[in-house]
Amino acid sequence: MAKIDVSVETDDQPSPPPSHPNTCPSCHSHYRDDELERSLWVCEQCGHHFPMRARPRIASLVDPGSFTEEATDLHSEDPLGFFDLRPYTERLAEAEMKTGLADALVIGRAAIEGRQCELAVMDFAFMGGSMGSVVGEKLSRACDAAAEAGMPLIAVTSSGGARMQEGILALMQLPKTVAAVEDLHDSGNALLCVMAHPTTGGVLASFATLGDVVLAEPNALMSFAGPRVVQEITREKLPDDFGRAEQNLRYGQIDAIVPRPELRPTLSRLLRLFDAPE
Amino acid sequence: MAKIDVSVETDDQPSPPPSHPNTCPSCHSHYRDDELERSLWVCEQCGHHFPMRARPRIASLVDPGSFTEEATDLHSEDPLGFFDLRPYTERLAEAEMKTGLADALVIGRAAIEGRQCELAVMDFAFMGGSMGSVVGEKLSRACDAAAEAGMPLIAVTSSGGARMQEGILALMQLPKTVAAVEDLHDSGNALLCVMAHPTTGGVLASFATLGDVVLAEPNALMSFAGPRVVQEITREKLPDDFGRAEQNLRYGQIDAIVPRPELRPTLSRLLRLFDAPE
Amino acid sequence: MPPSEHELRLRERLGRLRSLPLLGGARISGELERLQRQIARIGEEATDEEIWRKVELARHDDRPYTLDYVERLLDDWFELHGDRALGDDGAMIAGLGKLEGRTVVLVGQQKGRDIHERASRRFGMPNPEGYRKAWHAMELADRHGFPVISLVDTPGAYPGVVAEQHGQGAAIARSQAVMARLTVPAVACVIGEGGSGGAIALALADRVLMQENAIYSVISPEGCAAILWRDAGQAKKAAAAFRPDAVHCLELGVVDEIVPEPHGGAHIDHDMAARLLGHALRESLAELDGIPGDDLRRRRRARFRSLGVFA
Amino acid sequence: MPPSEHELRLRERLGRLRSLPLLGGARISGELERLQRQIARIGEEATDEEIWRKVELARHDDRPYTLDYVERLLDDWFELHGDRALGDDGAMIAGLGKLEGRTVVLVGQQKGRDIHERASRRFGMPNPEGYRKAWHAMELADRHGFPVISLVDTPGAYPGVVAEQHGQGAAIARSQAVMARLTVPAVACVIGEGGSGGAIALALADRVLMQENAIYSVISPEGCAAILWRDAGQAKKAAAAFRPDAVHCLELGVVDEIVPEPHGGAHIDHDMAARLLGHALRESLAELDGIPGDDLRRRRRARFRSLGVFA
Ligand SMILES: [Zn+2]
Ligand SMILES: [Zn+2]
Repeated sequence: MAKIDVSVETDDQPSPPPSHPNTCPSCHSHYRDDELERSLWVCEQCGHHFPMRARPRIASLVDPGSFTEEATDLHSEDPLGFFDLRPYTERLAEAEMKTGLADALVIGRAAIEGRQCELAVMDFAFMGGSMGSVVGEKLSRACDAAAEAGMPLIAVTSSGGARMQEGILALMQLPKTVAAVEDLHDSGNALLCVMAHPTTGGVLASFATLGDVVLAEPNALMSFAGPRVVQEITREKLPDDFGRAEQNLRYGQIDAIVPRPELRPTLSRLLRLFDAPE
Repeated sequence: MAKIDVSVETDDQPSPPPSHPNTCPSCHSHYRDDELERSLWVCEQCGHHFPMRARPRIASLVDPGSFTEEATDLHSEDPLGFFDLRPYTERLAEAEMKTGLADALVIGRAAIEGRQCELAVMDFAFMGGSMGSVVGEKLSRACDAAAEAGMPLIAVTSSGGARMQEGILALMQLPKTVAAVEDLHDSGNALLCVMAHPTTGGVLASFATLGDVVLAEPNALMSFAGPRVVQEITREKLPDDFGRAEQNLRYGQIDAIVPRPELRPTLSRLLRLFDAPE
Repeated sequence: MPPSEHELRLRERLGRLRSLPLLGGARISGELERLQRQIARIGEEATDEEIWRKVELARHDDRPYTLDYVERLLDDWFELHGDRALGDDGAMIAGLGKLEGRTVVLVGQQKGRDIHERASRRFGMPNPEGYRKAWHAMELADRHGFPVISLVDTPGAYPGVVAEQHGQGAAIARSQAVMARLTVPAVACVIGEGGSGGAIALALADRVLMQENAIYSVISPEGCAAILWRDAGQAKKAAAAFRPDAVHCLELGVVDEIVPEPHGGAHIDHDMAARLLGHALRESLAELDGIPGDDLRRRRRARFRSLGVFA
Repeated sequence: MPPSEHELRLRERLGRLRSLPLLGGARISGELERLQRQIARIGEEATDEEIWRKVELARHDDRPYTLDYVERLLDDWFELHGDRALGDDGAMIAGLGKLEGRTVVLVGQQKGRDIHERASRRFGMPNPEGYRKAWHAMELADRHGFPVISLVDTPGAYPGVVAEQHGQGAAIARSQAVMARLTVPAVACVIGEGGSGGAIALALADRVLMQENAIYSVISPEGCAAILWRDAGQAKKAAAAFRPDAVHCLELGVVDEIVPEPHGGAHIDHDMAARLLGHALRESLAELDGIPGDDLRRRRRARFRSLGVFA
């Protein structure tokens, strides 16, 4: 039995990289940037959901001009002085350059079809959406902001898991976010989760699955252990939809699969149901 | 699809009757009454647990002389004027004659190895241990008695389910006993359940499975629907240990299988663990 | 039997009802009056033929099912799926919706309309996953202060090998326990077949309603007949013996109110049936408004703990 | 490196520790002192070799497992089986016992001693059923006011197809949520491998202890090496990079106290290891005595919410 742990896969790529990021890995249709943007990064031929960055995601969900970002000043430290192929600090700087984000989570206040909510949206492009101290802290603050303002928190996840480079402190972001969600629940406010491809490891094993309502995008991978690890340990042939949203729905793990174009109206409906303030 | 409901089997026989009640249906050893009494109605050859009546059961569990019976005066009414092959009132009278009991449940205060508890023991010989208004009321009172005295309630079950002859009021004994158990739990006191063969239908689907600790005797049948009904509806071949204690343990439904001779020391240990008063 | 004799027996029953312990506990005198009016409205006790007619109506292929009412009564319906453990049981519906502007959680068994759906919904007979889905939704309701509405329509819990392995009995017990703990208002209505444990799992509510042509019973007529006479064909005789009709359940205090159906039965006019049901649900919820959660829970438990007849 | 330099670095770290937000929240100054004493006792920071030695000791075949401690520390032990849903996971232990006369609920992963037991206990890697069993036992503890002790010893949650289908991630999350809600004292101790999510599922406690030669990490050294260098053989290098040893965890505020082991490691003397662990558990429980449940819960959440380093 291998001693390989399985909760973390921080590769930057959720799946084998396609020849070009604008080529659909499923049906090989190719799109221009503006076409993808118009279609919310959904392949118009086959429905494949391309990865969606945090800022366009927010823009696609909220009422224009309604988003006020919070905790923009938080940056990761390097508590371990971690060095693998490159120093962690260098990786952080590079990710910030590449994404224009301070870390893998953006939080803030927003309105959707006139209903207010707190919003927390992950960005896989920032170090594989991995959860370190900053993601944990921002998610916690988003819980508190929602609790204090008396409105639901909507979390859109996309993550390879805990951020290895922060070592055991990254693991501590699991109980940290769970504790924050429980504080939110005690305040009587809802957590609404939307899992985008992929939501794995430590994020799946903490706040992402604790939503009052749990949604997923079509074909999103939502497994605690990655397929590669499971394959390696069990030596079994994996089912075709291993860990995918469809399998999770069949096995009762989520409430609904919502295609991206329906996400905004669905969340709007949920905000009405959870009596979010207007 | 047959419209046959499945929660009730009030046959007086838990399994095909053996040639003689003192003959082991498993290994066909035959015992004298006094031999069975000495062995607590367990076959010394093969370990088969014969049915055990309520009074000897109580005597086998409690400290000598410590049992004080409660609610001895409760008798069933006949709210429906129910008549099948014979009037329900006649069946009741016959059962009382046969068993010396007023109904299928005996309750009272007792001590086990010096620790006090409330005790509720069913008797399958009284109309198949079926649960009507009297069983429901006595179980409820036992919950209250335990709550008031601040001690655990030990329930030993053996029942074919709800008592059909009391119609819908028999079904109402399920929520009635569940509500009573929740009152007991709110008082901070424990329910310890021991399921003897058979515990099926409405008793399984109410207080018997709500114990803080759930024990079963070896090979006890514990299924909501009887094997015959399941066979009839699904047309599948049933597994050999369908609904038996062993299957229930494997599937995580109970905490332990306790052979009858170990039951008294086990309950004594649990009373110590749940801080029953001395 | 001439109507006057029926009338007499009915009055006599009502008289008995007043003194029975089963009307003690949480019930208040104002309710007895409503009950009296209801009995008067229904008019007379059902004959054996009429009881059997109700069994047939309760099982009518065109009778509105849970989702038919959801569609007509709730805005912004959002269905919750899955038990967060093992599966998503099509025989059980759970979801959130707005009942006249107020968010409620609705749970209920769901029969299938066509052959395919009937199989996938297992004829409205839930597995343990179904009950787990329902209690998960009810716990959500409790967390957020949403009232719970449950619509009961099942021949019974599914009697399958795997259902037993996964703890069918315990699931039914636990579902009742969750309802016994709720601190939000809960209203149940038997809208078709209220079959045994599979039904009571969703019916430990503050108010239990029953549609005019629904049935509610400890065992199906066929099951009863099979046990008593070893002949499921004697179902009619069995039904006459234990009387699963709404009036009888009302008389026994098992249900609090009978919800009228369109003339001829709910299957004749789904829209009208939904309007009548919606009215009754809203009225019941209004009665429960403003009662503190602890009181609700205490009264709910007391209501069920008072049921039973003994000497 | 000469000891004096170690000493310096250690002092410097301790100094930093005092000002870091990760020591804010529930931690009080008395604890800093204890922490200081502990660091002084351990003496100096581990070298790469020493860290790897701890990884080996934490995984030592003869190291005492959960049931070895149960046997030595608890009277009247009664093991609870099953998750009341689906199965009884041998990789997880749950039960009731008396710790010096006081009833506690103990949960913990369990590795196997021989080949057969190793397979049946899946090398201490629980399935969702295991976590469900644990949280069922912890909810029992909460109902009855029994403190919870959890012993953490797992390479990680089991990475199986069926485990994923049954919601491994959600089970780990839910287990933490149950611990975050407890109103009874909870003390966790990492007694061997504290592997990632599989470990933290049982470690959201009021006090988190760690044995001297245990390891606690976000990922196994092999897993880390496989990702970083595509070579699991680089495990030693990986371990040196993220330092899963107890002193480092203590310095980061991730654990509150290091539990000493017999000289040479816990595997040398199970009885002595159990005595030392028992002492630490009782001391931690004593510190939590008398704190109202709501306060316990609030402080427990605050403790974990304070963990993390950012600017
Ligand atoms: Zn495509
Ligand atoms: Zn024998």
